[in-house]
Formats: sequence, structure tokens, C-alpha cells
Amino acid sequence: MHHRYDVLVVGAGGSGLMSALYASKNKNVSVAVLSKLYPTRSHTGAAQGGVGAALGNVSEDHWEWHMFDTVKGGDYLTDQDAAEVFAKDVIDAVYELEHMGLPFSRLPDGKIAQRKFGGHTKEFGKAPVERACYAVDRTGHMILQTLYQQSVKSGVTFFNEYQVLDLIIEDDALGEKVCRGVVALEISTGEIHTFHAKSVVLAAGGYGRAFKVTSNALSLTGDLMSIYYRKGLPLEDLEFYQFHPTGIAKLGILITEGARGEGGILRNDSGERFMERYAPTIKDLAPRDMVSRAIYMELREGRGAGKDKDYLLLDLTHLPREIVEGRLPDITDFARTYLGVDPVKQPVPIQPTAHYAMGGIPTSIDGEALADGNGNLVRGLYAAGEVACVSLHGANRLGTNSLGDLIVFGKRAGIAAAKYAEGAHFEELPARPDAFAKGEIERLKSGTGTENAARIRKELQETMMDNVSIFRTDETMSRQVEVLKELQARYKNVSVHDTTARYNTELTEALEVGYLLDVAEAMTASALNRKESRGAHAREDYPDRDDESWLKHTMAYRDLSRPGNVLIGYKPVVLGRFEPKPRVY
Amino acid sequence: MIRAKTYADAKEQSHTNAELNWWIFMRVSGVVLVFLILGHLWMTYVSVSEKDATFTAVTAKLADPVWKLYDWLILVLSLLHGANGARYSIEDYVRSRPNRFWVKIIFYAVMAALFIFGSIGLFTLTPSFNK
Amino acid sequence: MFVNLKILRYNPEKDKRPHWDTHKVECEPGDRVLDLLNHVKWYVDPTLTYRRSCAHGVCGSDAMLISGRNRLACKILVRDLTKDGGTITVEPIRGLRVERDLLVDMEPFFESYRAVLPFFINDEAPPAGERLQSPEDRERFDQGTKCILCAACTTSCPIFWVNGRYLGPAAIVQAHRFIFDSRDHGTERRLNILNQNTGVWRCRTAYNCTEACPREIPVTQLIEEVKRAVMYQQV
Amino acid sequence: MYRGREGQWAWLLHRLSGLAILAYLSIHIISIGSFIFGERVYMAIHEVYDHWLFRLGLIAIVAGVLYHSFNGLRVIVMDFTGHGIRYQRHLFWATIVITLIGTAYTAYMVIPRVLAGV
Ligand SMILES: Cc1cc2nc3c(=O)[nH]c(=O)nc-3n(C[C@H](O)[C@H](O)[C@H](O)COP(=O)(O)OP(=O)(O)OC[C@H]3O[C@@H](n4cnc5c(N)ncnc54)[C@H](O)[C@@H]3O)c2cc1C
Ligand code: HEM
Ligand code: SF4
Ligand code: F3S
Ligand code: FES
Repeated sequence: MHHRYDVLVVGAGGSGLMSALYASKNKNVSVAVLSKLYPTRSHTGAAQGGVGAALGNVSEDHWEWHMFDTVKGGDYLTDQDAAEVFAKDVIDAVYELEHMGLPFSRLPDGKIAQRKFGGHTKEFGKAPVERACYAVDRTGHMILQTLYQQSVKSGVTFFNEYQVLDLIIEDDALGEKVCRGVVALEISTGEIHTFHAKSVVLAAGGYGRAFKVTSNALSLTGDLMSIYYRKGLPLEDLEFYQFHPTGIAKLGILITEGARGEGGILRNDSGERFMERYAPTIKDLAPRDMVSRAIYMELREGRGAGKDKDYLLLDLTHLPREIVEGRLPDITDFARTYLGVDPVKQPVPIQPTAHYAMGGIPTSIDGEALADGNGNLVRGLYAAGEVACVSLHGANRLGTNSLGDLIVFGKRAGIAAAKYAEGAHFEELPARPDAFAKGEIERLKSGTGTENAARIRKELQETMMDNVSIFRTDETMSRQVEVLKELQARYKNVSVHDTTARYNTELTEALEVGYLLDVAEAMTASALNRKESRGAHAREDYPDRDDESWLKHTMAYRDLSRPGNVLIGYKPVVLGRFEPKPRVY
Repeated sequence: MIRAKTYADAKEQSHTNAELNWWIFMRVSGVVLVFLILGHLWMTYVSVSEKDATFTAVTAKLADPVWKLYDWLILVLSLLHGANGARYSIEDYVRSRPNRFWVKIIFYAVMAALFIFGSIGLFTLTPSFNK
Repeated sequence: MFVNLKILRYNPEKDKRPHWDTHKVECEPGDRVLDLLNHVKWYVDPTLTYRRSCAHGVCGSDAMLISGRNRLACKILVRDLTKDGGTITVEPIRGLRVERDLLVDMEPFFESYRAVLPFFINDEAPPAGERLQSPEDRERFDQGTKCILCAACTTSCPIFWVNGRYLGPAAIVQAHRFIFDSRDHGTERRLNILNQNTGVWRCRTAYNCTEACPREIPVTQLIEEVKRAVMYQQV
Repeated sequence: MYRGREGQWAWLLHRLSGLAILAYLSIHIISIGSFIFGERVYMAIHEVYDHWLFRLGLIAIVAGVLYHSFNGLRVIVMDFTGHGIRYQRHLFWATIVITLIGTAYTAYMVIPRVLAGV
């Protein structure tokens, strides 16, 4: 089947829906959204704690403070032009969400309620400030629902349960790369569709499923990052992957930082509030990378709780029941359901969990996808949300800044894509645009290999967790490079047994394993290459930040002539208002 | 919004208070029927024998206008209440639209016949009738 | 421990009618049923088909009929269903066409959702900041905002099983969320829709929806509130 | 069978009892109304009614009416008060208890008469 839309959005999470809504405000273009999940199943719905914006509803706040926190939180790898646009625009974006009906929690005076969150401070780091606008502990759920509701209202066209398999990117006469559409599998029928478009917005989310313990959905497998990378196009700053300090032990299900924002305390086996030793000023509300490292240190030094001493405790027992059940009802429910622990009475076992990709498809502040580190674009291609790297989050994202990222840059990308499409024409498709996708499926379905994709994924997740996690060394990462080469080789021997066309989820999962392997490859290479510690990238063999040689973004390219080999390039950091300083809290 | 594709769909979606009114009626008639029916059962079945419901006994009782009205109220309310209740069931279980239509028509006809038959009985009756 | 996982399988491309498949699965008491399904899919029979995503009860993908009741496979643990050596049955939710194994056609469900105008309606020009709303007014419609559109309620309703034209509890919960939002102006239109033959009046207060809701939304209560709202509006 | 709880069974019994009563009511109207055709016709029908099986069957109808009435009241209470919903399970069990007691009393009154043939 063949379709034609002026603007195509891939992904229906917060960023995808935001793009689609704003693109479709431009009445001169047709817009469609493709998503491998029903829109409301997207993982934006799992976000709990809040969206950061300097509304100042509870106490004085300014966008400059927010910008500063973002830059400092990102360990100065944040591009300051992006941070400035973000900190200013997110205020209006939050009001816009409210105008769309989003049911924020309220203060007694009727304004949007706000609470404290890790790394968000007043007066450039003096003390924590209430900046996270929240809707109970379901902020992401409300954003996703509200945006979907508005899409229904404005009649956005959806192609649900369509899994994108390929981007159609060709060189034009001048050698510039141009995106002309996408190829997708209709999961319900097994049919391959070609979508011809003037501009495409990628909003396909992260790849947490590369790790064993993660807060991410089973469907977050880095598909579009990988597809981009397979074309020889760069992925930016992949070495920066955030581990959230408080995942439910073993399961990885997230317990929002809002729990600490409301007064929760982290304790080790002996009940000590250990964060006092690591971040004396803001203690439990230090940025995530620091808290996660502190937890690892505690575990490593044998101060973990439980019989295997492999987890720590999040203590909410000193808080009134109304706060715990009233402001954190979902996580109370998670702890009760999955652990049989009542957070009102007992501390909750926690461990760091793979959470968020700071890196991704490099873009300009209007979401335009970059083809290299020199500012060349892939014309007609845009990206936003977790799949993209603006780079707002630098080396470490602050809590609540991702939802803000979705609504600010999702909107910008949608507007820019629509504007571009308005003035562009449909560029000719190659002769057989779906050849690659069909070939890939053909190979999997007719192969005689004996490898099981699920086993490969399991090994990938376990080795990534061991070798490229919170602390890294040359040794562990070099080992992982070899592991990945072996897994890639084995992946070539995967075959899909299910011959059915309709809802062939064995096939879609096998494809996803392929994406995970590629993203892991780029990530490991980027991490091995960066010989310093910054933000979420903590190397034991290079424990210090080194602005002299490493204040720059990594651009990882697949070496198309030598598979398995990754080429590293760089891109300068946009500096500005805030000079890099040591990062202490 | 589900767009009506046929006349029947459109009619179903048109805005009337029929369902609301029936819903209220079910409740009001229900409350009244509790007294009427439980009373009726007590008086004619539990406290006295079925054997006693002879022709003479029944006709004698119904000669009294108060009982006439009592029984007629039961007749009207429970037929309406029961018929509407049965309509709920028909609409739930009879899936195809033409079948549903015919089942309902036939069912309403039967209910109407019962009502007419019962009413004629009640109101044409005099103790001397047909002696 | 071991449990017998009994799954109702149906692949319309191959099977004439649904049939049961049983797998003996090793597991922990704290495992989710979704973990068991994943185990079977990944290591035993890859053709097993179902939807899933978040794996912790927030995305609404995996409502199934598990051991006789509608639940999310990712939110029900083995220990809550059976003991060592026991049996867990898994079937697709009822009242929607089975596409394959545990996966059903959700389109009719979303069609009912869209029918109640499930979006904020207020055409007045918004203020520069937020519209104000008191915490009490916000609380009034809180329950409905929790809904994840999993369809566990609608497909547990005995009326919906036999009468697919009934909009169903999930759609009414969505309507409730807006009807009782002090900022919204679409109440009258929504109440008119729910006053139709296919609306709230089909509910016979069977409470299966309330029991099934994984988000612990008091669904029946919300439906009753909407019934009264319709009544007061018309009277 | 779906493993619903009290609410589901309450509804199912309500529907079945309602339909059963309607069916009985229809027969009842015909049989009682038959007196317009004269005593002979009426009594001929009445004879059949007098059969012990019918008389015992009527106990079941009483049970149905009791259940339907009190559950009907339960439904009404739920429709108009929040308490009704909160205590719907208790109300269901109360309905069952009332139905059982009422039915037992009816049986206690009727069965001896049936056995004695009066
Ligand atoms: C548990 C949890 C809690 C969080 N809490 C917070 C918080 O409190 N505050 C905050 O700011 N951030 C939070 N985050 C981070 C934030 O929620 C995510 O980064 C963000 O929601 C990502 O949104 P997205 O739109 O980029 O992608 P997603 O919401 O993940 O959506 C991805 C979309 O892409 C589609 N897709 C993917 N691959 C394909 C393909 N191949 N073909 C077609 N479609 C595809 C999917 O169907 C989906 O619709 C949290 C994250 C998690 C996991
Ligand atoms: C005695 C007192 C009665 C009371 C209090 C009562 C009450 C009710 C109520 C409130 C309903 C609506 C149920 C709902 O909406 O879920 C109802 C339904 C019904 N009633 Fe009655 N009723 C009584 C007598 C009768 C009688 C005498 C009949 C038969 C002739 C009858 C037949 C029905 C039927 C068939 C239904 C539909 C059931 C359903 O759709 O589930 N009822 N009743
Ligand atoms: S009301 Fe509950 S059961 Fe129904 S769709 Fe919403 S979350 Fe699921
Ligand atoms: S199960 Fe159905 S009948 Fe009403 S109370 Fe729930 S919608
Ligand atoms: S997988 Fe998301 S609700 Fe179960």
C-alpha cells in the first residue's frame, strides 16, 4: 500500500502527539501519525513526578534559574541555546496544556500545584525550589491522555499498530540528504506500507530495554535511532544514559523522584541517611547521576539491605499517610502490588534502574535532524522527545525536564515540519522504496538459523547492565564491544518460526532485538571513547571531568564498510550565559 | 462520535428522554408494586389456600371496586414494568436488527392482548354475570 | 514452584476454533502472569500472541480474562491466583473480536470512547496563566482521570458481552471525567449522548466493571453519578 | 462462567426472577381472567392449578417475587444514594436472607395444606 501525507509523525507519545497537534494547526498541510502502539499505550504515560516550569506558584522562581539548573545538571554539556529556549518556552507550554484541560493538581488558591525535584534550585543553587508542576503522581499519564484527547478532537489521522521499519533517505542532486518518507509494517495484517511524505518527525522514544533492570516499557527498543544509525548518520552523546536511583528492587519499576520531593529519605542497611555524605546541601534531592552513584558505592561497600545486600531503602514512613497515599497513590500501589510492602509503614527496597537516554538523533533547536557535526541537515527530517538530542539534557537530565522537552521541542518540531512541508514538493521515491524492509523480513522469516532472538536480547541486557552501567572502565567496555560483535553475528542466524501474516509479534520482537543491538553498539563505542567522567558517564579509570579535551558532543557513526566498527566524530557545545564550573551540590 | 449509517441508527441516536423516563418508571412502579404484589400474594396465597380461589370467591372479591382497582393497578403496573424489563432483555440478547424488531412487535402485541383481556375481565364483571 | 498455564489459543489463519494449550512453567510466587506469558513466548512457543508494553499496569495493553476474571496480566501475581502445582487460565477479554490468541480488536472499544466527546471543551479565550480550579473541584473528577483505557471494565460487563451497542463503562468513565470538570463546557452535549438508548441506561449495576478495574476506579459509582446528572438535567 | 462477585449474581437473579414473574403473570391473567367465559371454563383451568406440583411451584414464584422486590429496592437505593453503592454487597446478602426467610415461611404455610389436600 502506498500513502501520501505532507507531514508524517512517527510515534504517538508526548512528543509525537505534540508535533502532530501543532503541525495540524497549519491548515495547508495534511498530517498523519504512525505508532507501533495505540497512542495511549506510549510510555509517556508512565511518567509520574511532574513537568518542570518556573511558574513560581509556590515560591519565587525564574526561567534563568531553571536554565542554570538544567545546564549545571547536564554537567555543562548542555547546549545553552537549547536550554534558554526551553526554560522560557516551557512556562507557556505548561499553561497551554492546562488550557487543553490537563487536570493538574491544585494549590488552595486554585493555581497549578508544584513540588520540589532533584537538582531544581533557587538563586543558582542555593536551595531546592518547587518547580515540578504535577498531577498527583500521574503527570505523564495526564499529558498523554490530554494530548490524545485533543488529537481526537481535532481529527488527527492515526495509523495505529504500524511499526516503522525504514526511513527513505536519499541524496539529492547536490549531494544533500533528503528524507522522503517511511516504510512501515501494518502489524494487524503483515502488510508493508510505503508512506510518501514531505517531512517526517521522529518521536519514537528511548531504548531502556537494552538493559536488564529498566523503568522502560518492553516496546522501548530504540527503533528509529537504530534505523538512522544504519544509514551512516550520527547518533549524538549516546554514552550518557541515565540510571534513575529509585527503581523497585529487581523489577526496575520506577518510584518517582517526587517521593523524595515530598520528603522521602534514602537509607542504607544501618538506617543511615547516606546522601548527607555525598551531597551535603541538597542531600536526597541531588541530581540522579549523583544519587545513583552514591547508591552503587553504598552497595559496593556492603551497606546494602536484604540477605544478598543488593538493595537500599526509600523511607517514607515518617510522612503522614495522607501525603503518601494522597500525593503518591500510584507508587504506593506499585509497592503494595509488586513487593507486598506498604510504604506508609515499611521502607521500600530500591535499586538504580536504567531510565533515560540523554543522547539520540542530533537536532537543531527546531528539531531538524543533523547529518553530521558540521551543521548539515537531513532535509525534511525532524526529531523530538527522547529519541532526539537537542542537546538540552547534556550529560545528565534533571527530573521533570523530559516532559518539558516533549512539549517544547515536540511543538517546535511539529511547527517547523509543517512549515517546511508547506513550501516543499513531494520528492521522487526510489524505484522500490520498501525493498530493504521486505528483504529484512524475508531473511528473518525464511531463514534456517537456529538462534533465538529472545536469548540474544537477554544476554545483551545482562551484559550491558554489567559492563556499561553506572560505573565504567576501559576493561568492562572493551569486553562489551566483543560481546556485542558476537551477539551481532549470532543475530544474523535468527529465524522467525511464526509464518502467520497477522499480528506476527515474534517477527516484530525479532526486529526490535536487531535495533537494540545496534544502539548498544553505538553507545558502547561512544562510552569507551570518552575518557573522562561527566554527568551520567562515570569512568573509574578517568574519574574527573576534563573540559580541556572533552567539552564536546560525541557523534557516533556506523562504519558502513566495516560492520561492527564505529566511527567517532564531534560537535562543539554551545556555551553562553553560564561558564562551566565544578558541579557540587 | 459514532455516525449513524442507517435510519434506524439515527433514530437510536436521536435525543429523546424515552430511556430516562422508562428508567424512572421502573423505579416508581417497583416501589408501588412491592406493596401491591406482596400484599396480593399474602392475601390470596400464603394466608389462604389455593383451593379457596374458587369461581365464587374470586368473583365475589372482585365485585368490590376497591379490589377491582387494586388488581387493575397490579395488572397495569406489572405489565408495563415487566414488559419494559423484558424489552431490556430483548434488546440485549436479540442481536440482529430485523429479528429484534419482529420479536419486539410480537411481544408487545402479546402484552397488549393480555392487558385488554385482563381489563375486560375486571370491568365487565358483575357477581351475577353469566349465572 | 510450578504452575500450569492454560491458554486459550486461536489463530484464524490456521484454526477452525479456539483450543486450550497448557504449559508447565517454572516461576516464583511474586512473578506477574505477564512474566509467565513472556517466558512461554520467548523460550517455548514464539507464536503466542498478546499485547503488552509497560509491564507495570499503566499503559492498558494487556487486559485478559485470567482465572475467570478480567485483569492486567502485568498486575496480577502468581501468588494471588494459585499455589505450587496449581493452574492459571488465560483467555482473551470477551465481547470484542479475537484477532489472534489473547489479542482482540479494540476498534469498537475506541469507537465508543470517541462517541462521548472525550476531550476538553471550552471555547472561551483562556487567561494568560492557568484557569483556576479549587482543589475540591479538582478532586470531584479525579477518579475518572486515572483510566488507562484497558477495556477490562467494558469487557467484563455482562450487558456488553451480549449487546455490543452499549457504549460501556469505560466510555462513561471518560465522559464523567469531563462532565464533572468545573472548567469544561461540553456537559450538556455529553449528557445528551449518554441519554441515548446506547448510553448509561443500559447499565444494570452488575459491578463487574468496578471489580475488574485495575486502577481501582469506582466505575459503577461514576456511572450512577452520570445517570443522576442526566436525570437532573432533563427534569 | 465469569467469576463475577455479588453484583453480577444479583443482576442475573434479578433478570431471571423478573422474566419468570412476567411469565407467571401472563398465565395468571389468562387463568383468572378466564372467569369471563363462565364457571365451567374457569374451574377446569383452576383444577390444573390445584395440582400439587403447581402449588409447590408457586413457592418458587414467591421466592422470585421476594428476591426481585427486595433487590429492586436495593437497586433503587444504589441509584439514589452513595451508601447504596458502598454497601451493595451487604444489601445483596440482606436480600438473600429476606428471600430465604420469606420463602421458608411460605413453604411452612403452604406445604402442610398441600399434603393435607386442602
Ligand atoms: C517510568 C518513567 C517515569 C518518568 N517520569 C518522568 C517525569 O516525572 N518527568 C519527566 O520529565 N520525565 C519523566 N520520564 C521520562 C519521559 O517520560 C520520557 O522520556 C518521555 O515520555 C518520552 O516521550 P516520547 O514522546 O519521546 O516517547 P514515548 O512516549 O516513549 O513514545 C514513543 C512512541 O513511539 C512509537 N514507536 C516507537 N518505535 C516505533 C516504530 N518502530 N514504529 C512506529 N512507532 C514507534 C511508540 O508506539 C510510541 O507511541 C519518565 C520515564 C519513565 C520511563
Ligand atoms: C414487586 C416489586 C418490584 C420491584 C421493587 C421491582 C423493581 C425493579 C427494578 C428497580 C428494576 C430495574 C432494574 C435495573 O434497572 O437494573 C426491575 C426490572 C425488572 N422487573 Fe421488576 N420490580 C418489581 C416487580 C416486578 C414484576 C411483578 C415483574 C414482572 C411482571 C417484574 C419484572 C421485571 C423485569 C423483567 C425487569 C428487567 C430486569 C433486567 O433488565 O435486568 N418486576 N424491577
Ligand atoms: S475504567 Fe478502569 S477498567 Fe475501565 S478502561 Fe479505565 S482503567 Fe480500564
Ligand atoms: S458491569 Fe456493566 S452493568 Fe453497569 S455496573 Fe458495570 S457497566
Ligand atoms: S503491559 Fe502496560 S498495562 Fe500491562
